[in-house]
Amino acid sequence: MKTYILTRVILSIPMIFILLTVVFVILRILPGNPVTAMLGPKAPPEVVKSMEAQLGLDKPIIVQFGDYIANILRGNFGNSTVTTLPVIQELEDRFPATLELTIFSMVIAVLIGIFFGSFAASHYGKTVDVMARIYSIFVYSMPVFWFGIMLQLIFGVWFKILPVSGRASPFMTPDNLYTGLYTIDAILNGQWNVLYDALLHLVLPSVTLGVVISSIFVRMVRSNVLLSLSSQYVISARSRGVKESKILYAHALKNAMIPILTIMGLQFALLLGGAVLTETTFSWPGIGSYLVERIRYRDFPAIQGAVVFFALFVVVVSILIDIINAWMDPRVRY
Amino acid sequence: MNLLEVRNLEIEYLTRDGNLKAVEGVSFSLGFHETLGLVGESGCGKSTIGLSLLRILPINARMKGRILYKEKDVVNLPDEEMRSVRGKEISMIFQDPMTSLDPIMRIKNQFFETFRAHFPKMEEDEMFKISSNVLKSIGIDPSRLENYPFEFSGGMRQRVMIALAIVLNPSLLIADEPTTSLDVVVQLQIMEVLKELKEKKDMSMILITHDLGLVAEIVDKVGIMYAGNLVEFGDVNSIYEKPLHPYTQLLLVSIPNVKLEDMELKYIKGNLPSLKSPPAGCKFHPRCPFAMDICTREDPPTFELNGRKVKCWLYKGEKDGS
Amino acid sequence: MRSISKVFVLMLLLLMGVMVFAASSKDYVIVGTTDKFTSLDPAKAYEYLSVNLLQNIMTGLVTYVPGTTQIVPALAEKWDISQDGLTYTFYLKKGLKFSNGDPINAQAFKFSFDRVIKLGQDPSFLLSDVVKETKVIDDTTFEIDLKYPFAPFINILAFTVAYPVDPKVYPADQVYNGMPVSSGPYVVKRWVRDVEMELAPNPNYYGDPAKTPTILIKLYQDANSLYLALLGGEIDLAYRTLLPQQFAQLEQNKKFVTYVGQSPFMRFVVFNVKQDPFGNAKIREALAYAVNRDEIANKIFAGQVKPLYTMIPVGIWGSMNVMPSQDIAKSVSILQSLGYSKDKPLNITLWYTPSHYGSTEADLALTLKNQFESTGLIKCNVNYAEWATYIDYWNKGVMGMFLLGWYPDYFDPDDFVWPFLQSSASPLMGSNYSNPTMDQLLTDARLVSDEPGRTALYEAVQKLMAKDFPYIPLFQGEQQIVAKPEVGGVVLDPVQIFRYYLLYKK
Amino acid sequence: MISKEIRKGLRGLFKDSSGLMAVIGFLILAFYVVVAIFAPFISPYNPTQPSGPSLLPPTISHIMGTDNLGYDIFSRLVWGTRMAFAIALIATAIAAVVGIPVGLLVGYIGGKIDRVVTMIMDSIYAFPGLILAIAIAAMLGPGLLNIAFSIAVVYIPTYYRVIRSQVSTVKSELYVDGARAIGARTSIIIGSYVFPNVLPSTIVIFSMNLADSIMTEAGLSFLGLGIAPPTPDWGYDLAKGQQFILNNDWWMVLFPGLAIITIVLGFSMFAEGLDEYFNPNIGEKR
Repeated sequence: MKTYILTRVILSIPMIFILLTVVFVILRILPGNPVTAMLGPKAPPEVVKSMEAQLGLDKPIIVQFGDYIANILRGNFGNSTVTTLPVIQELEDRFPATLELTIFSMVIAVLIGIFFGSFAASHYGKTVDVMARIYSIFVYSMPVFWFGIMLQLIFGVWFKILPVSGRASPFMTPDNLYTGLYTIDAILNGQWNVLYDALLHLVLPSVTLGVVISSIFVRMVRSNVLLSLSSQYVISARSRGVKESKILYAHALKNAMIPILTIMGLQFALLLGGAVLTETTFSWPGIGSYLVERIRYRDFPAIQGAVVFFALFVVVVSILIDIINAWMDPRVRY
Repeated sequence: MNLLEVRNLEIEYLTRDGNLKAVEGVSFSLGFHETLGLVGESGCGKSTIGLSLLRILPINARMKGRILYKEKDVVNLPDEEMRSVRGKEISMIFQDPMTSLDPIMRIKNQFFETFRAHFPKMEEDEMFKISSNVLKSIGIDPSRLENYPFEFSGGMRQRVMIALAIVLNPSLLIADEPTTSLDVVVQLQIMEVLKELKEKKDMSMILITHDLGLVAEIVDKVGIMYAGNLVEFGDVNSIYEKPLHPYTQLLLVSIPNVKLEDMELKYIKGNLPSLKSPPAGCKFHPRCPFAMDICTREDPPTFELNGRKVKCWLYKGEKDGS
Repeated sequence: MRSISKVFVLMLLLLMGVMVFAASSKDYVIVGTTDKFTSLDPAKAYEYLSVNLLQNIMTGLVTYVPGTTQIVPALAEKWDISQDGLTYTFYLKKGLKFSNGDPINAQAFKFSFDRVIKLGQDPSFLLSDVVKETKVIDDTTFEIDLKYPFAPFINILAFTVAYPVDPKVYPADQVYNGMPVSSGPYVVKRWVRDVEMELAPNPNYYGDPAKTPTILIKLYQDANSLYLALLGGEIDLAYRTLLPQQFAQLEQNKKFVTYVGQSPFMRFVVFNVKQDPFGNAKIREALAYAVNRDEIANKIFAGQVKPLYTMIPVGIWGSMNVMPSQDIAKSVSILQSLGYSKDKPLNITLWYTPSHYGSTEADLALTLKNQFESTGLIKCNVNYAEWATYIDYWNKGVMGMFLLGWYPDYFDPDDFVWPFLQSSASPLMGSNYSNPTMDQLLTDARLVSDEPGRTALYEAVQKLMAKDFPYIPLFQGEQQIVAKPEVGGVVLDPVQIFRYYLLYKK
Repeated sequence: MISKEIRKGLRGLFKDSSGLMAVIGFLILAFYVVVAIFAPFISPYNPTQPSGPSLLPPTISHIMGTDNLGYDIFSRLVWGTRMAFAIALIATAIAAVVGIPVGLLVGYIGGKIDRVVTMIMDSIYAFPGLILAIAIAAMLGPGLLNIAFSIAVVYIPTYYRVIRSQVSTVKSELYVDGARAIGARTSIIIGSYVFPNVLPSTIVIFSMNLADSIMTEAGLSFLGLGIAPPTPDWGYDLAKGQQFILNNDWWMVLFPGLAIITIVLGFSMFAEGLDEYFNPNIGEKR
């Protein structure tokens, strides 16, 4: 298992390198001048020059690329041109928000996907199944921000039962931040009202993102469970009188989970894309809204940092998922 | 009372391109402690019959007719009651041992879930004891209960499958081409195991196969299937000695140690007819060396001769005891 | 399955549970805003909220009397200005301390001024343009020498860029991003970036202590979130910026008190006179005649901005209306005289930036477009660029006609005309306008120190501008605050300092 | 003979849900195509100029109401159909035009180049598409082609992957067959073998990508990276509608949202239906 993890990590290095290159090409080769953006129109030319030198923008593009890769390897994403803070620190500050949102959304999407998808598969051709298919195709067609806005309108404006923006009410942030995840920190601090408040704030954003992503999960779980329901070991288990529910969950779903997890890993990129829109819709202070906000300032180090960060996030999650997969599958585990 | 009585069984598959008749008007019976061989080419409906006895056909299958197991009508039994029949009363082993075991579940748990399905209150110790004994009896070290299927060879897996099928002492074991996917040496070993079972256990068996020679030694009765029809049914010796249906005769030609003086054809021409648009009349007539005019027009009924059944116009008017 | 649905129902019930938090108390005031602040280093802070926060946690040599434009001593006790207007000498109050106990002395001022100039950040030019040298005479005496006499200099000293920082904490050669060290009424107690900031009184502050022990500033990402937070009782006061329609609705809402005040913030169209066809003053004039400011003010801003007919906003001395009101006929006749017709219309592009000036910006551009096109002789396209690109574009002269806003750095007419009309400054504004007569008038106005004399000069400046039309002023903003009725101490200030330390709950 | 085949095909289409889905999807798309073509005749007002009072709820004269500047929402949606199609088609076409030849070429050449290009494509494929599009769009600035290009980059790998794998398969088959010995040029053979083989899946991908790119465009518009107003654009209208959501001006959010949903629904139903029709579904085997 250890060698497996090691190999998997090593195998992802070229991919990370390519992703970094793609980001570099997009941000540096395309037009736009970050220095005037940083210093404003009133900056004297000599300050502009020195800033260009400081950012290394006066060097040949190859050298810039080398510096860029070297800096990222060192964990140095440069300093934000808007706040002058190290980008890595800003990303660290905002990452927990994104992580919390993606975790909750993923949980919702996975729950909907597994229950609805396997239920549909086990009732192939019945009403539930048709409903699941309509659900998944309809939800897929829904722009995530539109769905978010609608939920805001219904639960925040009409019924006024759920908060529509931010992560916490005033004075409702956890006293001590350990993980940055408000829910976890609230539990660690034993602040139950803070936990409740954090959960309330999570409901709409994570339902929005979770439901939209669940479309693919429902479809995926359904077809994979159908596939494993038609496999020989299911027929064999059935021939021994094993209960249908047991067959569905212990055999079909468990076996289907391996391909499902793999595809979920691929869909994680989609989840992050949706997270950008969701964070913007719900004023969620995560990396997605950070990216959108900094694009307005053309804060190059920040944009680059956020995009690189997303790329790394995707790679890390895909490695994790492969490891979980390997762990679930005895054929790889041994 | 017979253990199993199948009457006018009809099975259809619904597909996008039309319906497909897999089994047509099949009737036969099986006594206690009796072994039946169901023989035919692949796609003739013999496996479908096997699945239908447990009512585990694919969901696009439609079943008509009666299957009486110990006087209970399998076709109309409530789902839960049917489930309690599976594995405990009737159980089945399948063609491909490689895929018939859940690849990510320990063997032990596949045994345990079988127990739990029927005896929810059984203690794990007891389950473990019984499974160990059964495995041992079939030539597998009980310590391997902890293993995953991929850690077994094909023949071993088929043994495990057999052990799983008989662990609850069913009265009827259906073996659906249990040796097809195994190599010859292992095939014989598995047949030995089945033979032993037949001798030691108070169990009836249905062996589904395309290889008449393989089962000849252990079966008591033989049913020959062709294109969804049971074309001949009788006890094994009389069929071997004097096959009635032309198809049976052709099948027997290919078995080296069976002598057949009158036959000249050494192989069966043509293919199984399409089940979606079968030929009119007798399904076998396009390939039949003795096809008559009537065969192309009318499907023959089943004629009874000396306690044997045959579905062929050649035997119209022949009387019992001739 | 059944147990799962039970859990689900339970969860739903839980969610339906009433969510009333943050019970009202007199100990704190929660302020909500959609503004962002990026840096609390006086050498870097330049956008509104950064500056405004600094104005509550720090102070300078001089300050304004709340609610007026009158300059009074703050950290300085008094000051002298030399006859030639080149040397300013400040005598500091005795025993001044930063919130961390370090002394506020002349050395700290020298360090801070030199640092601002050295760092060269956004606001640096305010000092670097005029300050020649700073000197420590003794611990409490601080001298500033100017490059040239500059009448509004004292106003610059009231701005955040001239606030002292603790030399022991703030690095001399880079921007400081840690917790600020205060010299003003409040200290920053807690700071969750991009989420909220908690202020507590500064025990070492020289002046009257803050009225409320805790101010919480909550940052919202858009007007809707702010509006909902206000309606939901999450915040006590909303300052900058609700949508015009939302503010209009709140004015009707009896649960809230709205405050409206003048603001020197102004919006205008810039012409790049180096780009065709805008080099032609006649074309600029024709466009100026097509603008209907009342329609803009009423339709887009629900009457919450005031039409502006000059570059010096109302409320700043010297302001006089010089621009024409809408006169389509006049506009048409100018265009016709230039040879434009229905078949051969004037083709122009109007640029705007979508987020820097709030979400109404596209509407503003579209309304102007429609007004121009109502002449029938103009075909106007609309294009946009994000703020950073926008700056780049105007520096490079990409845009010929674009929307811009101006928020003064110091409250003197000079700051509303010099940067726009003086020939060396106007390229930075993207206009490139140059007129020797104008340059002379502007320079004279800086040198003259009596107000009547300067007023006359600025009137001449405005009249000349209304001949050349390098800009079309559109409107000036208004300061808006919505608060719960129990919040007191809301002071709307002509110089736009919002003072948290005066707020209290009744 | 042919008509009989067609009739059989049609009967097949309606026999089960996947065929029906494709047909419904097709009808939705046909509807929008008609709307796009006849936009000048359908839309009652000029979509780029105010045509009534501000923030008018749906009435008979403005059946979907007006926005805050008095633009008729219905007219904007009708004309916006053109923009939706234009961007989606251009983006998807660019992606196909780049992805397909590269896939063909790389699959044909094979070897190291194949491995490198495939890894690059896989990496882009793994990248969060919207974030990639945001970054590119932000750098390029507004404009129809810029937006289309940003979206196209995201979808190049989808074409590449399908084509390349197909070419490799065909190529290995060709070697086995020794078809080259006959004298036919490999490239021609590949062309004539590959295209019929990948055509069904390419159509499905194309349709899927059209749906996706409409969503992505709406997302970019929502984030303020779309096309400059007053060009009618659904994403822009929707983003604008969100500003007024608290005034209960629901029509500004509902109708543009429904427009996007239905057209995406059309494309994805069409795609999914076709997909299942071409690759009959596994459920029947059970």
